This record gives sequence, structure tokens and C-alpha cells, in this order.
Amino acid sequence: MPVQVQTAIFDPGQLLNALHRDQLGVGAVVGFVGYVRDFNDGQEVAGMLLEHYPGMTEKALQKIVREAEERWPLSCVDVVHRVGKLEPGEPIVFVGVSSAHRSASFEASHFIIDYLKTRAPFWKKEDTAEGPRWVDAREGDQTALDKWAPRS
Amino acid sequence: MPVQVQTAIFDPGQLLNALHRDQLGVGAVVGFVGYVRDFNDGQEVAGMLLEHYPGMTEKALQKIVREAEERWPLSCVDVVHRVGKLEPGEPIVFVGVSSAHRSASFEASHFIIDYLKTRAPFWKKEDTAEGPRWVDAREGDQTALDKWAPRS
Amino acid sequence: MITVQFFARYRELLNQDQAHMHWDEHLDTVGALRNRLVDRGEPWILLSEPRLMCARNQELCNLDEPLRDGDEIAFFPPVTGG
Amino acid sequence: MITVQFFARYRELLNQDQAHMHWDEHLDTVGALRNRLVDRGEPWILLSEPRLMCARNQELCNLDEPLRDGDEIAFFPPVTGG
Repeated sequence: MPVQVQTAIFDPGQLLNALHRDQLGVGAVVGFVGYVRDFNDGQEVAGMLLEHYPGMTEKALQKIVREAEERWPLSCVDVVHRVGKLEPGEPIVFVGVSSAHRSASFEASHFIIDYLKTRAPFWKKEDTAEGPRWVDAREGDQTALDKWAPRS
Repeated sequence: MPVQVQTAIFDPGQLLNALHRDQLGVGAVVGFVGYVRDFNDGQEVAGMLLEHYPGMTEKALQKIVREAEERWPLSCVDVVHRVGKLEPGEPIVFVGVSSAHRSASFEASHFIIDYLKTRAPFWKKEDTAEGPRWVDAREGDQTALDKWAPRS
Repeated sequence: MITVQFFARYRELLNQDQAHMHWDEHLDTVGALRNRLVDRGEPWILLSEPRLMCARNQELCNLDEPLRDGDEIAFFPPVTGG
Repeated sequence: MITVQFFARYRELLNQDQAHMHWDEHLDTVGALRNRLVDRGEPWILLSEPRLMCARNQELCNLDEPLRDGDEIAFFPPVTGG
């Protein structure tokens, strides 16, 4: 099960270690963890609510993982994304990739989180001192995709 | 202590989690783990001995970490590298980076392992069925540095 | 029948997460459906914002995506997960 | 006095991990030191391989690096850690 959407908190270290376990052909594991920060866009953040599109979310993530698997020779991929109520300091998302060599693991995990940021149906609503606010999409998340465009 | 050279095995997951602990400004952690594979360059590998240059090793790693810190806005960096006798499946190296945003964490950790591979004084000697052999440097490790050259 | 879903800011401003609409031959694309909703006036006009994203049967699509009776369509603002 | 260290394959083939040499004014670079060792013939000739790496006082350097009395110099094959 390479893709998991859940309300429960998770342990990033455990997920990182699980990507290698007993696979003696794996030389390189890369794990990315996104955390809730206590500050964003100039405001203190006391927590957030993560909304998603049940049904579509898992499909969107699986499609992104399949695209990565077509592009790089990977052993295992693991994506866990939380929804619901989150506190500052809690992990939001884990993207882990194992492979024989390091460049595939680095590039595939970076690719997956870049695509997740612009293609997977999640929306963050932050609690700030001025009340709740929907997080605005970052321009940089779109331009981050440029590096994955096929080279001519 | 961002750099550690040791014979003892380590727990990559624990190191990954430690990069975030209690730092509410950290939004993105990337951890890379290199493992001993049971197969390399066409031969089965039963284990390896990792030689290093005591005294220089720590300095070389610290210099690479400093270069990364000058290049990207990072919160914490952690590099652990083992020496001595290693078995297939054991972790060799951990490179972890925390930062406010993901691109800095990805790029800095990738940069550090690429430089470590070509600049830090470690040498692997593998045990194979045909006896021990020194691992040959990979051409690809040199060319991997090209992507970090200053853009003109 | 077309099922239309709204998420996040759209869901809040439209004060509904779901609508059902009868399909007809003029509703031949997801964009035509969007336009029919926008024509209702406030607050539906917000669906005319250029950054609107849409999905047909739970897959991202463009506004020129063909629409068929029975489809599940979703409109939502740019995603902000991860 | 110059301390010269050898690692990995070089250490094994030279059958020593360390040598001490008197400094003189002709030993003005790390490369000059390397050449003097290579001039000893077998097995020292292996230090002439183009991929040789060197360090002066525990920092990577090139063969044109100036050499001073008291320096710690190391010669080693391309590194393979990580």
C-alpha cells in the first residue's frame, strides 16, 4: 500500500526505516517530511484543518507515484498524508523512496512532493489570531514543476 | 554536533525525527540513508571494511556542511558516517537537513552526499567470493557535482 | 444527472458541498457546466476565477473536458496540501 | 620533517601507512614530494597515477600546493565513501 490518507499522526522515522527493511538490493533511501509550522505568510499559526476530496485523493496520489515509477528505477515508494485537525510541529506528509542508487531516490521523492503540492486535492485552513484563513497556493509550487519537464 | 564518524550502527529513523524535534519553524526535513548492498559491480558482497583518514574526515565533512549552510537557508544539518566492519543491509551514512521550505532541504542534502562521495576521505573494501577488493570510484560521482556548479 | 462537488473556499462561499443537475445536450463540456453555474449570479460568480481547478470522475481535467450524463464533477480552488 | 600518510590501496601496495621525510628547498610543492617518491621506482610508481588525490594538513589540495617543513601530507586513491 504505497499511498495512505489518514487523520492519525504517524512516526516519520519508522516509515523511513520501513523503506529499507530486509531489502539487501536497496542502497539509497530518501525520506521527506513536511511539518506544520507555527508561522506562515506573516502570521502565527495555532493549528490547521486539512480538507481533502475523499475518493479522488488516493487516486491522485497513486497516479503521481506511478509517474515517478515510470521515470526512475525505484524499489519502494511510500506516501502518507494526513487530513483533519493538525497542531504546529506535527508531521503533515511523508514521502519516502528507496532505490539502488541515490540520484533516483532523491529525484523521485522531490518529484512526488512537487506534484502532490499542485495536483493532489488537499486544502489547508489555518487558525490565526485574526481567525481562520484558507492558505493561498504558492506561485513557487507551480514553477517548481518546471524542473521536471521533459528535456528537449 | 552536526558531523559524526563512528563504528557503531545507528538508527536512521531516530536521526530523521531528531532533525525536527521542538523546532516549530521547520517545515521540511529531508533524510538520506545509504545502505550496504549485497551486490555491487557484478559481484555478491558479503560485507565491507570502511577505512578513513582520522582527523581529516571530520574536517572534510564539516567543510561540506558549511558550504551547504552558506548556499541554502538551513535550520539543522546532521551527518553520520560509519567506519570499520559493515554487513549487507546495515546503514553506512545518514545525511539529514531541516529547513523552512522543501527545496532547500532537498538540494542541501543531495549536495552534501554528492560532495561527501568525492571529497571525504573514506574507502570501501568489499568482501566478495573472489576475495576482498577495493571499491573503484564511480565516474558518475564526479559528474554528479556538475549540477552544483554556479550557474552563469 | 450530474453530481457537482465543491471544496474548501468554494464549499464555504457557496454554502454547499454538493449539487445535482440534470444533464442536457448543451452541457457538453465541464466548462459549459461551469458557465451555467456562473450565470446564476452571486455567489456563483466566484467559479469564474481563472485559477479554478476541476476534476471529472475524480481525475483532474481542463474546462474543455467532455461531459456525460452520470459524471461526477468537482470544482475547487488551487490545492495547498503537502 | 614531513609526515606522509598513505591510505587504502596505496597503504596496502606500499606496505606502510606513514613515512617521514626530511624537508629541503627542492620540496617546494606537494607535487615535488610526490615526484621524489615516484623516483624511488617500484612500488612507488603507483603514486604517479593521474587519479591520485592528496591532502595537506588534512585538507584536500592540488599537486601545486606549496609544501612547508612540518606539514602533514597524505596521498590516497579516489575516495569511495557514502
